Formats: sequence, structure tokens, C-alpha cells
Amino acid sequence: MLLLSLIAGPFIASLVAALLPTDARNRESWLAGIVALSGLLVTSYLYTQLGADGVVQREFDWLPAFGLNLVLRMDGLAWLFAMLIQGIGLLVVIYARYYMSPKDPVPRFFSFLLAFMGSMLGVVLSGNLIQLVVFWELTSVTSFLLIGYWHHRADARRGARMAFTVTASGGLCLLIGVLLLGHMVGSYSLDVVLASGDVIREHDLYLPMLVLVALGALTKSAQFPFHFWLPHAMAAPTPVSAFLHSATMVKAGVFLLMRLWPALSGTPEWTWIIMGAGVCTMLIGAFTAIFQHDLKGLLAYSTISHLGLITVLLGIGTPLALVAAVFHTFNHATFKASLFMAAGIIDHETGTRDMRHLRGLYASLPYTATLAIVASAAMAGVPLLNGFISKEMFFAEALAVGSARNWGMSIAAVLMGIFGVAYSLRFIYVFFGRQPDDLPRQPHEPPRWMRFPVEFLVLCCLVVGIIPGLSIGPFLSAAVTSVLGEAVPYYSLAVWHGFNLPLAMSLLALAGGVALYAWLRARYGLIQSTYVPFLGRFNGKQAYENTMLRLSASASLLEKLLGTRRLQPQLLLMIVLLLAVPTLIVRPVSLLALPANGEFSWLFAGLWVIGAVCALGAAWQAKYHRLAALSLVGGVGITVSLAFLWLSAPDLALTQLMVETITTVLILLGLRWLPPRITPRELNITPSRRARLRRARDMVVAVCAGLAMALVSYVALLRGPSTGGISDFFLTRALSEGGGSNVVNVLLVDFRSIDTLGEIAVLAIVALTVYALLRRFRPAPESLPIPAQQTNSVDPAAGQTPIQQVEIGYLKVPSVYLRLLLPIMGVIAAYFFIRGHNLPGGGFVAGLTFSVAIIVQYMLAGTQWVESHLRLQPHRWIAFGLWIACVTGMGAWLLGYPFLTSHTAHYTLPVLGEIHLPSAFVFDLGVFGVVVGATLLILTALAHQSVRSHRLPATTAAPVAAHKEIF
Amino acid sequence: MTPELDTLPVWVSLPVALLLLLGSTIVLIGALGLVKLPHFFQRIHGPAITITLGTGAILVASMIYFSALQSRLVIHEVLITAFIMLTAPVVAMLIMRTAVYRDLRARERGKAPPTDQNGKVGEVYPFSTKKSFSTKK
Amino acid sequence: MEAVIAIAMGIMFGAGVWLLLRPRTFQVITGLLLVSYAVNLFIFIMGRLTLNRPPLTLAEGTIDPALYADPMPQALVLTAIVIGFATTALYLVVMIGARGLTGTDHVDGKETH
Amino acid sequence: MLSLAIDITLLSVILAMLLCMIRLLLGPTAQDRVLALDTLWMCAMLLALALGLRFASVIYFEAAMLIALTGFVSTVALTKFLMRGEVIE
Amino acid sequence: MTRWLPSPVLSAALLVMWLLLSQSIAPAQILLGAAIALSAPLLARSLRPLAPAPFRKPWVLARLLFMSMVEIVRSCFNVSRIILFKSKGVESQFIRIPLDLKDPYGLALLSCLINSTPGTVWVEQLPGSNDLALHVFDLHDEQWWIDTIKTRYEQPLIEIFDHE
Amino acid sequence: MPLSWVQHLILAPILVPLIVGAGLVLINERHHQRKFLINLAATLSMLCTAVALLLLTDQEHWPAGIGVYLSANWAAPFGVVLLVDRLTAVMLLLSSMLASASLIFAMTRWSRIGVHFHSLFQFLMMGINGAFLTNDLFNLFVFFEVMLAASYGLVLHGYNTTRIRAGMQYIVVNLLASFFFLIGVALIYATAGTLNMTDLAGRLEGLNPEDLVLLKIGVVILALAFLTKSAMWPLGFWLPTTYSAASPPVAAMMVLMTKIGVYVLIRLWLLLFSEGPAAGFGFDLLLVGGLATLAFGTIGILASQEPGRMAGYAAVISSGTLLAAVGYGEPALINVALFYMISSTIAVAAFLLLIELVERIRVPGAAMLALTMEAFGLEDKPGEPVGKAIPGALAFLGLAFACCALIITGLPPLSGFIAKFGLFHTLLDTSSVGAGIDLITWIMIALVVLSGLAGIISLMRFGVRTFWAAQNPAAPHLQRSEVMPITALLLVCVLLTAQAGPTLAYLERSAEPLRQPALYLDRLEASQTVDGSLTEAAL
Ligand code: NA
Ligand code: NA
Repeated sequence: MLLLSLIAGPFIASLVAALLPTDARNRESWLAGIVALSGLLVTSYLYTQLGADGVVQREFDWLPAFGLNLVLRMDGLAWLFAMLIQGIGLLVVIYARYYMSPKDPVPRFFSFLLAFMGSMLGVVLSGNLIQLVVFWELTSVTSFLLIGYWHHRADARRGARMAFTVTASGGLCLLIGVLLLGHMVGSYSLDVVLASGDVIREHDLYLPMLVLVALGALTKSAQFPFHFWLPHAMAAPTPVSAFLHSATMVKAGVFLLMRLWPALSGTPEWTWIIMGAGVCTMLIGAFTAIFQHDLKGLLAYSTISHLGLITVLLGIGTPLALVAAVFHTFNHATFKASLFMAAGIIDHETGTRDMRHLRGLYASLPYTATLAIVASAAMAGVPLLNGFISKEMFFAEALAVGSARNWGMSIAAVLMGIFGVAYSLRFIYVFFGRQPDDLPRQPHEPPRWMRFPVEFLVLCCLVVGIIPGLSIGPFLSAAVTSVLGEAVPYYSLAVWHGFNLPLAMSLLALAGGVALYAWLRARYGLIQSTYVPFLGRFNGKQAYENTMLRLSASASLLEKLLGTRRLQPQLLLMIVLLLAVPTLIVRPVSLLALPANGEFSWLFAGLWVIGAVCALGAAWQAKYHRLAALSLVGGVGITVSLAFLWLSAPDLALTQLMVETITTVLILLGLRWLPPRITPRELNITPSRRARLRRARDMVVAVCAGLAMALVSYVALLRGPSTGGISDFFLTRALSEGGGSNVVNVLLVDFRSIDTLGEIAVLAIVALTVYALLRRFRPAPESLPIPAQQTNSVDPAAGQTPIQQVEIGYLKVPSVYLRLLLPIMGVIAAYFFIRGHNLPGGGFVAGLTFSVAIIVQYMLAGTQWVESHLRLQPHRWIAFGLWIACVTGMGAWLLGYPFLTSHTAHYTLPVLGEIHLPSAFVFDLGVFGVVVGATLLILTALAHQSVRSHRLPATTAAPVAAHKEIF
Repeated sequence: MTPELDTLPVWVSLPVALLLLLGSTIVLIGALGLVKLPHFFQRIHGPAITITLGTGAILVASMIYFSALQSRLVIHEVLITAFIMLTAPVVAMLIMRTAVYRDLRARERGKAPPTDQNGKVGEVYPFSTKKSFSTKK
Repeated sequence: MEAVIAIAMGIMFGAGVWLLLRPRTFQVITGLLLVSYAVNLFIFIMGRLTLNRPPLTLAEGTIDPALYADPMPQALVLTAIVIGFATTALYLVVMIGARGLTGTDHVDGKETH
Repeated sequence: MLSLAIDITLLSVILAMLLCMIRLLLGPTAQDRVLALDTLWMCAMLLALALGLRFASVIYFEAAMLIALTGFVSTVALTKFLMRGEVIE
Repeated sequence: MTRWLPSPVLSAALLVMWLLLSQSIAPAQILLGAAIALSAPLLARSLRPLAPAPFRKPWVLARLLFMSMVEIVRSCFNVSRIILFKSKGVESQFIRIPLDLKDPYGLALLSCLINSTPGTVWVEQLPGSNDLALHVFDLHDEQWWIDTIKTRYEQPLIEIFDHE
Repeated sequence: MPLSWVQHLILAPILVPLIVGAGLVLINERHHQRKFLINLAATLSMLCTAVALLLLTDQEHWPAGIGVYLSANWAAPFGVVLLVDRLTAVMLLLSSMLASASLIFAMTRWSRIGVHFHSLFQFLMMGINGAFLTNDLFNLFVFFEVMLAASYGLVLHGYNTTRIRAGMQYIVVNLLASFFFLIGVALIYATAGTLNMTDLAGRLEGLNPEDLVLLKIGVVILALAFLTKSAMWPLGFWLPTTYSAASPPVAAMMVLMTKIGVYVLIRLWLLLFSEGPAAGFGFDLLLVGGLATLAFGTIGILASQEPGRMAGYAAVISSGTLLAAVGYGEPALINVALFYMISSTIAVAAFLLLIELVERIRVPGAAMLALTMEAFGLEDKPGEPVGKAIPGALAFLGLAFACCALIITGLPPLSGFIAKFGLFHTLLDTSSVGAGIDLITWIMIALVVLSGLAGIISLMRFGVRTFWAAQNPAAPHLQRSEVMPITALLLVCVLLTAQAGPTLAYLERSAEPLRQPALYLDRLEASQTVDGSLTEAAL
């Protein structure tokens, strides 16, 4: 539970902090401070609980499916890191209380900081690699928020994005690496993984896994070539930098390498990758640091360099090197945190961090200066300070790597030492000389408690530097033991080891560093130099921005190349896939062995010549002669209806015929709103070559599609009737159990009545949609005027209203017929409806016929007249039709039957004889209602547009249409 | 082919066959007129024979045929006749009037309609310049 | 007969596809109509071709399914016809709506050159 | 004899439809197409009747009747459109 | 009477139509047919503003119809002959025929007879007059057409419909 | 034996929206408050039904947790069978959850910019639920059409130029896909003689080779229809365009609709091709298509600058991942895929709702409102928003955006991570412990990782620009009805994370039967019609 509280505490506190008011600076600090302090106390207590195996562990169920549990596990290494995180966290909180401006909305700051602390603790306390990755990514997220805290500044935004992009990508790699690890050993549990080092190192997947894990660690620890994000992360408030970039975030990477050291290290691959990256980083970082002008920039590069040093140690792979790495991690955290805070004080007090302007600060900040100088000395590896001891150990290991033959590593180590001394000198130089007058602010010593964290850390540097064995010794030992187990080597934490090669190297580094600094100042003009020699060309910021831009640009290009926003290519692709995919993956070659031809009928062929030619004609005319195309499509429709009739489907023929009629009227209603297309010949345009090519391509596709369709249907047709299919059931049961002899209708209203229910729902939906769409219909300007046919001086009926045409105009005689047809069509609709269950007909045909009857009246007398004489309310027809169908279906429930179960009521009446009233009949009535309602709603909604546009004010609708007659 | 077709007595099958032949000939001639005649105002008269005599003959044939086949009076084909009587005139009137005013409008726009080339037009609608409207009256 | 209807359907489908690939909304609606005919016929003939055997089980006594056309595809086509009609109507309205708002009858709602 | 006559009827009707189709295709004027389409409807009605004769079945009658009753509607719509520029005013 | 049976003739015709359709004269069908035949005109009444057609002088009507039928058959053959054999020199003309018939039903019937007769198409009643514009397929004698229509067709129709 | 009332619960998700949708037509648009409340009540009742079905199936109220409803009392495979199992129940729950959220979001503004919103919404639910429930291929077509028709209406709801352009594309593509659907169904019927999916699986054994080839063609064409709807590359270009054009609540519902294609594919493919004569058929198509989709989605999200298209490509990525996961052909992958589907669907939907609120930061709220009024309110004037700015509105937006981004990109700690981890784990787990990993697994893992990375880059770019770079972003006017649904959806994701164990266990129980046609065949055979025809029973 205590372990859990370590992680939960900061997260809960983070939530609380977020909810505090903006001006609660003190409450926030107290909250954060108490959390860190109590965490420290808990952690200290837990040190005593590390049992014989040196581990405290606690498990919670999480994802048993993947063998994944939440495991909180503390051992020596984790303990050391937890102490660092919380200790420095506490100091940073205290520091931040004074650093942050009272105007800053601190709840956000402390909330993020606490969440970050929780994530970091989660990383070090994970006993499960997946869980570690979770917290790992959380540190990326929270650090993103912290770095971008001053998000009104572009550099903060850029820094945050850069840090997040790099570390989160690394995290993704780490995730895969960890998954591979888990795959190799069959568990994500840290214990299991650490115990399976041999299995892992000999596995085929070792190298890819190692690369992925290394990518995770190296990005996080800002190792070459991913180091560029760290300097830009300096845009964060200094407390954040002190926390993230000394003790925590960047240390997560090296922590991971330490954590997995027993399982992964000890192979040439490990050494090459880890040590290689470390060496490069160490040298580049240290060298670049010398040429920085920003205090924090210098510290950032020095951090990079020191992390490189730790990485090198880990890469070396010997137990002693590991000891040195752990030790230096601690040391670096202490002196670097104090230096960041000191830099923060300087920035805070003078208003600048530019070393080109900062001079002689010792005068006004003597106390801070002393602390900073001591910390810098630790960083430079001056004896009696903690940096010295771990650097010494580093030199010893460097010597061991190359043995007698190869001095490369040792030279690199000394170079790094030299550079380190040089940039440390560069840093402390700000305290010497004469203080300039043009500082933005006159500096004063900061408040007592703002200095306290620095003091404390510098004290640590001194204590560890002077009495390492007594101070850090036991803890270091515990940490190292938890990694190395039995294999802990002998090491001595003494300050003095006698005169040996490492000491010589230390001295060389100190002397060389001073010399280099002096030379650079004197000869090179270091103070004002604007670029870094050799490495200056590489600009991380620019590279990142360029990469992002290029990524986005090439993605845009690829999106255009691989995708489209236009409709035609999409349809083309669909058709091509329709043809290609079945051909490729089914390989239907066996089908081409066609059996003998079926029977042939010249008459039927003749009928289809009409259909086919009309279809081709429609395709030919559709662009410029819409009416011709429409008529030709009508021809196809007639042929199709007749074919249905010919091939024993009278119901289909009837329905298709009615749909044909209504579709024609419908499209004509719409055609009114499509302005004319003028043929290219009339416009004297010849189609371009590209257009012709496009047409040729489409033609090929269309021909192939037609061929494929013909072939598949031919093959399917010749395969003979399907046997054992379900249709026999319908034929034999329709009359006896379905109560109707028209099997198609029984299918529609009984066997598959739920289809029909859905189908009328579709009709209803479309009708409502059409109605809704047309309510906000805006005609094209060319379609707005009254048609030329109604405005000319030739036609006497031109100016007549519809009803005038009927009463006194040319429609007088036709109206007699058309009005007589209304009741007749009504009766025919009733006829089709009533007989539908037994003979061709049914609710659909009846509904369509009825609608046609009404539509004829609309065509004759116009919308206004019809609607003033007849209140149709198609909405109600639709709603009640649907309800009737549903309620009929639900009626069966009352008797314990499923929805839509039909029944037939039989009555025997005098004179009339036997009467059968199937419930399906009532269902069909619902169908009828919806069909009538939907058809009429669609058609009348379209028709209303004419009325609407005629009502438009004269300015928008010119009374005389000057345009060309449409057809 | 349905077997009972050949069992029909000759006094039924002969008139049916003759009526069918007449009807189909007329239908064909009507359609031929639609294609062959040179301009619209003539073409419209072609289908008229299809609708009247062509359809009529086939309908009567159908009536006789089914009455004989089912040994009862089957005369529901009368309904088709009735419906055609109610719809064909409307269609003829409307198509004709459409054609007339389309031509007149085209003429108004200064675009000679195809009908004009023939010259065989009446004087009710002034398509022709040969005879004036008033002299005829 | 099988060959005839297969070829005819192929032609209708091909013509429809050609129109679907055209840029003008009216061409597309014409294409939709043609493809819809072809597809309806396709469903229909998947019950195989039968002459003069409509699925009307008017006869008394036991029913021999072999004497009737397959009713199932017919029922499916009936549903498909109605749904097809509905979607045609919808497309039509969208077509004229798009013409009004975008000022072009190009399927993309803007002219592409 | 009778079946031959029926076949001839079917053939003539289909030929007539073919002729209508030619006019439908060629136009040249819109009214020509409307007329051709209307005639095509009438021929379709006759074809339905003739199929009834051919298969000696009355179930083809309803289709013919329906065409006779409603086949004119699309023609009226087309003429109305040509004459008035609108189908429903 | 008119309230519940707006057009008795139509209802009767619809009943006959129903019985023809159902091909049965079973009592149930008659009852159902009657119900439908009575309700259809009733429901359609609001869209049929004209008073129902008078039904007078059936003999005159029968004679007219018979005579037209003969004329139709005759014209059919004429037109067929022209289509087949006389493709050139057909005198297609519009002519104007002054009419006295006023009743819409009468005019409708007249138009039906004229349009059913091949070779003639009723175009419209010319605006501002009661004149009929007629198109004749092969016109030889315009006056003959005017006389024929006025005496053989219009006269009986006036008798039937325009009898005040 | 009469049917128990519990049995009718299977039908409720179809019937309730139909009846309510029809009823809403009758209520005048003036009473939008009443319409909304009725709609909400119906949607919530569906939520309850879904929960009930979830419990019923999981507690094996029906044998094997498969409930069968023989519509119209006809035995399978003759009648249309509705079938509910755990997976169906989960999908129903997901759909009703999203529907409730979208509906509440639409309450104040979006439901009023056109007419019949509420009816169309209910009909959409009917189609979606029907597609989940039906076990019949043609019935599936019908419900797809119901769903699509309603979605056409809703996509164009209150249309403007952008919306109608996108709508045209969406409609035409889907119409063509519907034709594919019909062709596929027809071919299947022609060869197998049945339309019932389960029955079809049972009949594969008895087919001769040529018929099997034809059947496969049919299934592939059918698959193309579903793949179009689930936006597989290169069939899914309509998706980003449509998502970014549709109104937010509708777009949120469309996220679900994209998943229905995948749902059907999972069901159909596992049923037909897990075993039997065509075992393993077509999985490659799904795998390769899925990977291509994933790659394209990755490119697209990187290229996108506007949030609507980002959300669209996020949906494409999620579709691609799902398809690839199904096509990988590994049983254990299915439940993870389902988890992923649920999580990503909710997140993308929440993101689409959120976008509209976020957009308000960019333009001052009032101007935005005025713009909306101008663009939409020509006839149907929406009521003035009554709410006031909620304190911390900006914080809410930022937090919600971050949550959505985390889930969409699969970063810890929310459900997106668990889904991705599960996916990777299972992918690696398919080869036995310690064995090597084949190329396709590498590719898939790489693509999923890259898609996440692309999402990070793109969403971060947008987030930073919107929340950080904007000078003094105005506190937007948010209404409770807008904040609540987003919060609820994100809370569901949090719940999914916390309860990942039980959820995955449930999904495993859901996925397991999918590849056992025998189980479903047994259930269908065992499902008796209610004895005696009603004809005799009644009256
Ligand atoms: Na029934
Ligand atoms: Na005539």
C-alpha cells in the first residue's frame, strides 16, 4: 500500500492542484511540498523493508488476458532513483514557489509537476515492463505540458513539440522492444526478464529488440543523434529544467539501461550501440557546451555530455562501469540541479541568461556565486567534490575498455574531461570581472528559501565528495546489488587511490581544460563567437522544423497521389476493383469451361435488342440531350418489365411498370432545375486529348464491366437450378400456411415481412429527406426565371394559370378524360391491392397506381388547385402506414407469437360464403399507405418548387426568360 | 407451347388467327409509318392505326381465344379497349399541340423548324407562307 | 435465352458504368438507372429462367415446386426495385440541390479542368 | 396454324417496337421521341397480350391492362414538360 | 342522392369494371364491387368539379358509335395504304372547323372519335373562338372534312349533350 | 408454447426506433422540445435494452449465449432470423451509447437546422441495430439501406455548399456499393440457395467446386461493398470528406457506421471461412487491404490540417487496423480488435463532437454563432443558446482534446494504449514463445506504430496551434448539453481502461463462438417456431 501511495499520491495531488484557484500560490506549493516530503519519508522507510532479496513488491490485477498485472517493485536501484526524484522534486517545489511570478496561473504548473513526478516514480517503481512503458509515455506527456508551460512563447511551443515528438516516438519503439522482450521470455515481469538474460542474448530477435529498446532509452536521455531536443526544452521555466533535465526525465533513459542491464548487456551489439551513442554524445555535448552563450543552453549541452558519459559506462558492460554509472547518475543530479537553480537565480535576478552580457555577478550575488562555483567544480571533476570520484571511476573503466592496444576510449574520456573543465570555467566566468551597467535588472541575492535548495545540493556534492563511503556508500551498494546481484565487484569509494593512471587523466583533463579555455578566449574569441566549430552546421531546431515540414508536405503529396477527393476516380476504382479482385483472388478460370448453350428464342432476342440499343442510346445522349436520354431509359424500362413478364414474374412486371412511370415524372420534375447543356459543336469546342484518353479508358472499363457481368450471369445461369435451396419451402407453404397463393406476395408480407418493413422504412426515410432537402432548395440562377414556354407571345396558353388552362384553355377537353381516370385508377389500385395475396398485385403496385392517379391530377390542374381541393397530408400516410405495419406485426405478441406472425381470420357469412381475412392484408395496407405517402410527398415536394419560384419577387425572377429554351 | 392450343376447334382458331394476322400487320404498318414518314405531323398518324385497329383486332382475338380455351365468356379485354379510348386521345392531342407550339416558338426565334421544309402545311397555324390564313377562311 | 439475357444485361451494365464514370450529375443518374436495371435483372435471373411458370400456387392439392419459378429472387427484386426508386429520387433531389448551390452540374460540385 | 399466327403476332409486335426504338433513337425532335415512346408503350401492351396468347394464360392480362391505363402518364408528363417547361405547375 | 352518389353512371360502370376484373359475379364480389364503385367517385368528387355527364338518347349515341367504328376501320386501311404505297405527295394539313358544341363531355367524346379515327388528329380548340384545329393526314377536300364532322359527328353530339 | 416477453427484447432495437421515428413525423417541427424528449426517451430505452441483452447473453439466458428470434414465426433458414449474441449486444450498446451522446449534443442547435432530424435519427438507429441483429444477407441489405438512407438525410441535414458536395460523393459511392451488395447476395443465393448466413456456412460443405468458385466471387463482391463502407483503401476516399462536412452529431454517428462494415466482415468471414472447404479464403485480401488502409490513413492524417479530416483519417486508420487484424486470421486477435474498435470508435466520435466546440475558440463565439445562423438558419431559425460560458470551458476543451488525442494515437494510459498493446502482444504471441516473427507481422506492427506517430504529430500540431498559439483564445460558450456527451464518452473510455481486464474477457467470450458455425447452426436448428399456426389458434 505504501508503494502504491508513492505513485498515487502525486497523481491525486495533481488533480487537487488543478482544482485550486489560480492565485493559490502558497497552498499549491505546500501541497506539492508535502506530497514530495511524505513520499521521501515513505521511501526512506521502505529502505528498511527491502528484505533479504532486496525487493519490496506489490501486485494488482489488470489485464489477466495478456498475463499483465500492475506490479510495483522497489529495489535498491529504484529506491535510489525514487529518492532522487522526490528529493530534488521537493527542492524544486521550494525553489519554484519563489521563482514563479505571482501572476502565473500556478495550479496548472504544480498540477503538471506533480503528475510528472508521479509518472517518473511509476517508471522507476514498475515491476512490469509494459507498465514501465505506460509511465514512460506519461513522463513524455507531462514533460510536454511542462516544457510548453509558457505556451504564449513560440520557443516554448517548439521545444515542447520537439521534446514530445522525439521522446514519444522513442517510447513507441521502446514499447515494441519491450513487447519483443516479453515475447522472448514469455512474460513482461521484470523479475522474469532479468532472470532470462542468457535466453535473451541468444535469441534471434535480440538485435531488433536491442535497437528498439535503445531507441527508447537514447531518445529519452537525449543521446546522439537524438540529443537536439534537449537544448530547446530549456524554454521551460527553470524549476522544470532543474527537475526534468538533471534528475528525472533524461535520467529515465539511463535508468532503463541500468534496469535492463543484467538482461541485455554483455554482447558486442550492446557495447557498439550503447557505447557508440554514448561516446558521440559525450564529446559532442561537451564540445558544444563550450560555445553556448545561454546559461541554460550550456547546462543543457553539459547534461547531454554527462548523460553520454553515463551511457558510455553502461555500454562498457563491466560491473565496475555500472557502479560508476549509477554513482555518476546521482552525482550529476545533485550538481546539475543546483547549477540549473543557480542559473535560474541569475536569470531571475538579472533578467538575462546571456553570458555575453553577464559579468561580475559575484559582487551582487556572492552567496549564490559561491554555491555555483562549487557546483561547477563538481561538474568539472575537481577533487573533493562528488563529480571527481565518479569521473575518476569513468577514466578507470575507459582505460579498461581498450586494454593495452586501444587508447581510443581513454582519449575520448580525457577529451570529454577537458571540454567539461572548459565549459565549467565558461559558466563560472559570469561571476568575475566588472558587472556591466546594461543588465535588464539590478541583481540582488534571492530570498532565503529560494537559495536553500542550491545550498542543500551543494552540500550534498561536498559531503559525497569528501566522505563518499559514509554518505552514499550503502545506498549505492544497495542499488548496484539490485542490478548485479551476486556479481557485485569490489569497488572503493575512496577519494584517494594513490597515483595511478586515472588520476593522471583527471589532472590532464583539469589542466587541459584550463588551457583550452584560455586558448579559446584568447585566440578564438569564444565570448562572442556565433557558431560552434565543426558542429555548427547542424541545427537541431531547423532540422526538426524542416523534417516536420517535409513530412507534412510529402504526406500531402502522397495523399494526392494515393487518394483523391473527386468522385469519378473513386467510382472508377470501385469498378476496377469489382472486376479485378474476384479475378485475382478467386481465379475463376474453371468457370470458363462453359456447358452447352441453353435454348434460344429469336423473339426474346429481338426484345432485348431494343433494350440494349436503348441503353446504349441513353449512354450516348445523356450529356447533351437529357430528354432523349430519359426517353431511351424509359425504353429500357419497358423492355425490362416485359422481360419480367416473359420470364414468369408478373408481380415484378407490374411494379416495374409503375415505377417506370413515376420515375419518368420524377426526373422530369427535377429536369426543370437543371440548366441546359450546350453541345461543344455549338460552342465550337473540340475535346482535348486528355479528355479523349479519359473517355477511352472509361470505355475500356465499361466494356470490361459489361463483359464480366454478362459472363458471370451466363455461367451462373447455365449451372442449372439450385437444388435444395430454400425456395421449395415457400412454394409448398405459401398457400397452406401463408394463406396466399401468390408466393411472391406471401414472401413479402409474411415469410420475409421484416424485409418489407425495412423497405417501406427506406421509402419513408427518403421521402422525409427529400422533403427536408427541398425546404432549403435554392435553384440555380439560370433556372429561376419562368420557363420560356410560359412567357412567349406565340402560345396563347403561355400566360394562363394552370386552372385557366383547364377551364378555358387547351386542357379543357383533356381534363374531361383525365378527371374521369381518377376514380378508375382508384378502383384499379383497390383491385390490385385486394387480389395481391393470391394473384399478381399487392400493396406496392396498388400504392404506386394510386399515387399515379393523384399525380395525373397535379399535372392537369396544378399544385395549388389540387391542394385547395384535397388535403392529402402525405406525412400522415407515411406515419400511419408504418404504424399499421408495426401494429399488425405486434398483434401476434398478444397470442404469444413472434413479431409479424400472420394469421387468417375465416368467417362464413350468409350469402357471401367463406371470407378469409389474412392479417398480412392489414400489413399490406401499411405498405400501401407508406408507398402512397412517400411517393406523393416526394413528387409534390418537387412540384412545390415551381410554385415557390413563381412567387419569387420580380427582381430575382425576370418575367421574360431571355435564355434558350431547354429542349 | 401449351398442348390444348391445338385442340381448339377450327371455327375458333381460324378467326383468331386471322384477327391476329390483321392486327399484327396493322401494328407493323403503324410502326413503319412512324419511321418512314418524312415529318412529324405525318408520323403522328402512323401509331394511330396501331392503337385502334391493331389493338382492337388483337383484343378481339384474345377474347375469342380465351373464351374458347376456358369455355366461358372472357371479355375483360373490353377494359383495355375502354382505357385506351380514355387515354389515347389525350396523348394525341397533347403531343400534337406540343409539336405545333414548339414549331411556332422556334419560328418566332427565327429558327425554321424542320417541318417547314416540306411546305405541306395548313393555314390554321401559319407555318406556310404559300397560303394565308384569311383567304382560306 | 440465357445468352441473350446475359449479353443484354452486360450491355446495360456496361452502358450504366460508362455513365457512372461521367462528370455530369444527369449522366450519373442515368447510369444509376441503367445499372439498377441490370442488377435487378441479375438478381432475378439468379433464380434461373422459367417460362410461363409464375409462382402462383393456385392449383389444388400438393404443390410440386418444380412447376414454379423460384419466388425468392422475385421477392428480392421487388424490394430492390422499390429501394432503387427511392434512392433515385433522393439522388435527383441532391443533384438539383447541388446544382443550385454550387452553380455547376459537375459531380464534384465544382468544375475541374 | 394458331400458334404460328401467335408467333407472327409476337414477331410483328417486336418488330414494331424495334421501329419505335429507331425513331426514339433518331428523333430528330423531342416530340418525335415522345411519340415513339408512347407507341412503344402501346406495343408493350400488345406484347403482354400476345404473351398471354402464347402461353395461354390470363395472368399476362393485368400487365397489359395496367399499361393501357397508366402508360400514357409518362407521355403526358413529357408533353407537359415540352409545352410548359414544367410538369406540375 | 347526389351527395352519396355523385355520378351514378360512373358508379355503375365501375361496378361492371370490377366484375369484369374479378371475372366473377359471386355475391361477395358484387357487394365488394358495389362498395368500391360507390366510394371511388365519392372520394374523387372534390377533384372532379364538373357535373356528371348527362345520359340521354342512347340510340343516337349507339348510332354515332357504330358509324364511327366503321369510319375508323375504313380510315385505318386508308392510312395503311398511304404509309405503304404513297410516301410522296401526301397533303398533310391543318384545318379549322367551327364548332357549335359546347358541353365539355360532348367535346371530349368528339375528340375521342376524331382522334380514334386514323388520319385525323384534334389539336385544340383555338383560343378566343369555338373553332377546332384539326390536322388531317391526307387532305383532299377541306370542305368535305368540315361538313362531315359538323353533320355526322357534331350534330348527334349536340343532340345528346347540348340539349337544354 | 407461447413466446416469453423477454424474447421480444431482441426485436426492440429495431421496432422501437421504427415506431418512434414514424410517430415523430406526426409532431410539428414547432415542438422541437417535445420531439427531442421523445427521441431521447427512445434512445435511452435502447441503451437499456442493449444492457439487458448484454446481461442476458452473457448469463447464457439462451444456450451458448445466442438468442434467436424467428421473425414471422418461420423456422430458419426460411424466415428472416434475428440473432443476438454477446458481440451483437456489445455493438448494440456501443451504438446506443454513441446515439445518446450525439443526440444530446444535437439538442440545442444541430437538430433544428433542418426538418425531420429526429425521425431520421431514429430510422438511422433502426438501420444500424437491424444490421447488427439480422442473420440474413438480404435483410442485412435492407437494414443497410435503411441506415444509409437515413444517413444520406442526416449528412445533408441543413445542407450548405460543402455539405452537399460531400453528400453527393457519399451518396453516389454508397449507391454503387449497394449495387455490389446486391450482386454479391444474388450470386450467393444462386449457388448456395440460401440467404441465411449461418445456413450458408452449413451448406459450403455440400457445394461442388464450380459453385464454390461462384460463391466466392459473390462473397468477394459483397466484401467490396462492406469494404467501401468501412473505407478500405482505395475505396474509402469519401470518408474524410464526408466526416469533415457533416454536422458533428451526424459525423459522430457515421464513425459507428464505418465500423458496421467491419462488424459484418468479422461475422461473415469467421463464420464462412474459419473452417470447411473454403477455410482461410480471402483473409489475405482483408490483411493487405487493411495494411494499405492503415498506411493511407497514416499519410492522410499527417497531411491533414483541418480537424475534421484528421478525425476522418483517424477513422480510416482504425478501419485499416481492424481489417488487418481480422485478415491476420488469428482467433485471439479478434477480441483485441473488438476492444480497439470500441475504444477508437468512441474516441473518434467524441473528437468529432469536440471539434465543433474547439472551432469556437478560433473565431469569437458570437461571430461563430452568427455565421451559423447565416449559413443554416435561413428558414428554421434555431433558438438562441441559453447557456452561459462554463467556467473552465477552455480547460475542459483542452483536457477533452488531450484525452481524445491520447486514445486515438494509442498513447498511455487510456484505452487506446491498451488496445494497441493488446494488438501487438497478440500479434507477437501468435508465434509461440521464443519463435521468430514473420515479415507481415513486422509490417503490421510498424504500420500501427507509424500511424500512432503520425496521429501524435498531426494532433499535436493542431492542438498546439489551437490551444497554445492562439492569442487570448476567447472562453467559448459551451452548453451543458454539449459538454455532457463528450465527457460521458471519454469517461466510458476511462472505464474501459480501468476495466480492461473484464472487458477483454467479455470480448473474448464474444469472439470465441464467431468462428464456430456449428454453434450457431445448432442454435438455429434448436429454435422452434411457436407451435401451431396462428390461423388455428386465433378466433
Ligand atoms: Na400470411
Ligand atoms: Na386519329
